[in-house]
Amino acid sequence: MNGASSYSGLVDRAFIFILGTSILLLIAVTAVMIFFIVRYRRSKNPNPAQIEGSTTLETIWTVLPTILVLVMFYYGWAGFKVMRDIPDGAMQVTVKAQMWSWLFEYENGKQSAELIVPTGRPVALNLTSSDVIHSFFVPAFRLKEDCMPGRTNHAWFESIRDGEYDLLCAEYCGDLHSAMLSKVVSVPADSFDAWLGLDAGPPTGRQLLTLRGCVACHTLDGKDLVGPSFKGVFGKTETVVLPDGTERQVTIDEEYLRRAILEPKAEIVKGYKDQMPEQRDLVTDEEVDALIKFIKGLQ
Amino acid sequence: MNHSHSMTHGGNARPHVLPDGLFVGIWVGLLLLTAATVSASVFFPGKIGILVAVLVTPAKAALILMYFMHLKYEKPAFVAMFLVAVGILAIFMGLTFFDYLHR
Amino acid sequence: MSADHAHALEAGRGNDLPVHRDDEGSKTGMWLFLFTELLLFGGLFLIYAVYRSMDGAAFHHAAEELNRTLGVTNTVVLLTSSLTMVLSVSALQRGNRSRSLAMLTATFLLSCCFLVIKYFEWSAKYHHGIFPGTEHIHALPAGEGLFFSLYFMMTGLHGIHVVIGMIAMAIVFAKVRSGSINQDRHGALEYVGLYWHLVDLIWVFLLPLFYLTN
Amino acid sequence: MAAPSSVAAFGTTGSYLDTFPGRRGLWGWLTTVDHKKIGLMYAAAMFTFFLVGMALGFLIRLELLQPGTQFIGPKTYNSVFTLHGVIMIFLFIVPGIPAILGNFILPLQLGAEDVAFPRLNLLSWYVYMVGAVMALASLFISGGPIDTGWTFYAPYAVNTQTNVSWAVLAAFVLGFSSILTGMNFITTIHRLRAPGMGFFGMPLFCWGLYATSWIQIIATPVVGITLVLLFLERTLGIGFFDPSRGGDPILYQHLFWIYSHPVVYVMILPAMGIISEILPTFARRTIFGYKAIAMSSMAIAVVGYLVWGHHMFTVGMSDTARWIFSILTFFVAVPTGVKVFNWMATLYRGSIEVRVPLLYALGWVFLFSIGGLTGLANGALATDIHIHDTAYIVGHFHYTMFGGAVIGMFAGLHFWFPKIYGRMYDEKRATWAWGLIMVGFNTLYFPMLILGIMGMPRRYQDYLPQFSFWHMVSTIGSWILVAGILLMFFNLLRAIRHGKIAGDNPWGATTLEWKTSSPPPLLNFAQAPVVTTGPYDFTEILAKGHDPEAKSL
Repeated sequence: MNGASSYSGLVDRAFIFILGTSILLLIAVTAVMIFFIVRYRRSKNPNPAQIEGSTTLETIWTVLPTILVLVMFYYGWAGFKVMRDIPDGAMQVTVKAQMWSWLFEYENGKQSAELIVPTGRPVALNLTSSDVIHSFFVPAFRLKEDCMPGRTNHAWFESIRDGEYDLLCAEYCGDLHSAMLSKVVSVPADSFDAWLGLDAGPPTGRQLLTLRGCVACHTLDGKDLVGPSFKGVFGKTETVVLPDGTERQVTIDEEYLRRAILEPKAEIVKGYKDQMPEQRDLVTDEEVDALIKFIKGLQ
Repeated sequence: MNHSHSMTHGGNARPHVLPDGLFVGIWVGLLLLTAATVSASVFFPGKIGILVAVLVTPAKAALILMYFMHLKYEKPAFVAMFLVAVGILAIFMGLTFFDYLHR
Repeated sequence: MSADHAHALEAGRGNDLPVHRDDEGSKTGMWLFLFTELLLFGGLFLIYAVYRSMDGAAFHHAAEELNRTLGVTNTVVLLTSSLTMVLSVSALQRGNRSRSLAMLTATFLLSCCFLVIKYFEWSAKYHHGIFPGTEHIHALPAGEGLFFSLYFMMTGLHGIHVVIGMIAMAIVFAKVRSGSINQDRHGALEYVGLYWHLVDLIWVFLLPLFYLTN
Repeated sequence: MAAPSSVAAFGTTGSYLDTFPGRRGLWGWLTTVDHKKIGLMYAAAMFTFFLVGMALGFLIRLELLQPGTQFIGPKTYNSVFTLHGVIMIFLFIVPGIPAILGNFILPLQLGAEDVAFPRLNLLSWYVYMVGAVMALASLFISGGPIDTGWTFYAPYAVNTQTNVSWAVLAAFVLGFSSILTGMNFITTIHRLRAPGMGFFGMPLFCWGLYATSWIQIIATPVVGITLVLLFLERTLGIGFFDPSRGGDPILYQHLFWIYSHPVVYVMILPAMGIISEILPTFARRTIFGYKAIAMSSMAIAVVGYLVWGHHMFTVGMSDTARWIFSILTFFVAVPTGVKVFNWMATLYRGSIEVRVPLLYALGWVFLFSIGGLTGLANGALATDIHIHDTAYIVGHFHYTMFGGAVIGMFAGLHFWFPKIYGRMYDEKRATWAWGLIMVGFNTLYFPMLILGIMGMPRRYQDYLPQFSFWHMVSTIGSWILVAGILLMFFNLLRAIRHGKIAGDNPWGATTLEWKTSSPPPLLNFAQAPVVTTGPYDFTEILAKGHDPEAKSL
């Protein structure tokens, strides 16, 4: 798989050196082993030599591997050092991971569920998480760094080729870990600037569902994932469970939807786990209205 | 069944009993050192208090280990094993701080 | 070959029947056990060191809540109990059983005293709402909350060890009195002593870390 | 000591497996303090758990046969891989070789009647069983099976509603059992070596156990307290690992790996000891570089304490800590390499008879070499960033833990089986099982290395289409491997009753356990052994022209 970041070549060089050496050593050990088994089989060599050891040999095969692994360390460190030196003036992107979606925030406040970047320009990432540990992993860039709750980790990359690259969560984060996928889309710098500057107005309800990660757990097509599907939910009557365990019937109207978004723990639809993060401080009133409007129309 | 005897070699010699006066002396020493740490932290709170605690506490520990716990009079192997255990604990702390002090 | 013999053979192994007695072996085992205790507390010491290095000021501030007088008193109590413990062992080694029992009783009473003081300390904190899981502690600045959590965890774990030590003392007391622990076979008393000194040793470190931090 | 002569006679002749009058059946086993019986009790419990863990692993592979959900959804899948890990690690591999083979063989190799603290040994078994029952109970008590992965990472393990609390307490209890066994073994080695056997006269399996026991004693308490704190974090909210209370989830990882890295050497060092027994026996020559192998075990144990940070290269540790842990990690490779070279040199100019235990040992060297060499890319920073938390790690981990520890245990089982039961298994069937295991193993785990380099993360219930081919290959490998393992167990179990009588020393081995009868008597030796030669001195065997009845394969 071809590397697509400015430092992927250095990483691949380390891979080739380390894995290449390893394969050679494995072949050598196996070959010697098989040769000895055949050459010194009992029928051919009934009288074994009792050799206790050899200080010279012990020294050689202590010193040589030490040198070899130090070279390996050097290659690994050399590639790593570049990864950690974030260039001055790199474009800053804040990565917000949550169960089980990604949100990317640019310096001008623009938000996106896919990481759109300009080819050939360094991008610095400030990685955070709002719940558990996630890990930002783009195999094509040879880049991985965890998103930790309560702190900001840093990483950077520079895409060297236009294209779409898989972005995966590499740290186990619960039910839909394997669905926590997104893309890095690398586009020419001028089209990126155009995209970034484009003011499309406030996001629509449909866009918000993606940006806020709602669709990680709630589908739009009637299938149930971790949470109930949005399709046809408006107007239904459901049994909900209150925090003290009592149950009651509600009709899903605008007021219920508003409560369910802002304080999901207050009334949980029966049969689902209490897993949804509170959105009270995460969405504005206008956004809630847009969301409700969209869900309402989804029949 | 004679071989069971061979395993008792050297294992059950009469113990080396220290005089009680020594223990009382150690106890007095421990109390004095405690007094030193406490007064340092009361009268010189901050750096000096901490410094005294850092110096005196291991000294107290050493007195307890060597005399109350008899380590001074055990075979060197015991001391070595003890140092290994403490050394590894120190390694755990030291290496962890390569992370926390350089963040 | 009777059933009794087989019983005796199996049951006696490692005790006294055909198998050897090895005091130094037992002592080795005891020390190894002490190392595991040391490392058990070591994990907590490590956490303490990390959080203190991250927010020392909060630790100093929170430590003012603790009662230094009680902490120091308990140190004196424990150090004294260590002395009576070691005197109990040496008395038995010299063959003076009644003195050994008296010293052991003194140790036991001192450890009771330690626990009573500890109880008053903890319950005072508890009444002020300072206890893991309370609203009050969650409202404190993060560093102070961690300090109190560490305080309860470390003194709590230490307290559990004190209780275990007291149970062990009670058992060896009965055995010394019955004579199954005696001048020639004093190992068990000695090992309880070692354990008790370790409990004391750990407290020696807890004192400056919690009570003398401000 | 004046024991009645009939008792003494019973203890030194006959077989430890004979029932004592008055102590029959299950009760006789459950109250025994005989290290050999305790070893077999561990074997019964642990191999049961191993088969359960294997079934769970088999399920994981079936689910991953193709992209999309086959038959278990994400929630179930997460519990299945967690249980697979918890059972295999905490109930099987960590305590496995010391508890089963160590218990059985160590006192015999030292020429002792038993371990230093026989009753403590039985207590360890009960503590282990309590831990195991707690672990199993956690599946059914409120909350349901844990879904955190065997690492219990905070804050996920703090937040999840599944029953983590019971599981971590179970792991704590199991750790306590390991500690007791470790204490017992160290004391045994220090105090109960036969007259004439110095530290450097011990067989190398004893050295492996010695190094292992030290790790168990020093490292286990750290994870013990960490897991207790995780429990209290869930119940009381003490905040140590909770970022909203100022805690640091990375500190949990430090504490966890301070134990869990050294503990991989708990799994691997005794296996290395087993290989060091088997190679000289079948090459019929003394081991090459005895001291180098013994000392490298200790070196691995020590350096193993210094390298835990390489599990954390992507968590946001300081860059300084990252490169320091990287360079320290590479130093573990050196003593490991020294061992492999010495083993190769032991085959040089030997008189090699290829029989089942040797086949396992050679297969072990091959698999473990892959495991060790694939570890190099994890130690190097640039490469580890890419393969961290991917299927590559899973592959590497299984090559070392399964290929290393478990195949080593299988080697030891086939080596000492005739000593344990006095009977020999069917060697032809054993060879077939070995072949299936080797082929299945590599078909199962090698594709994982490739997948990881391609960018396939671990613990994924579903995956992108570009990964399908290698996943399918891997799943097919799991079928072959399971067939091989089942055949192996069938063969061994059958041989307990139906195997040919093996003789006291069927392989022509030199260490003390082969100088007593098979199976050994209750007190191990009719005559107290006195050691006058090194552990691998074949003079006597060669002089006798020892030629066991079974022919070379």
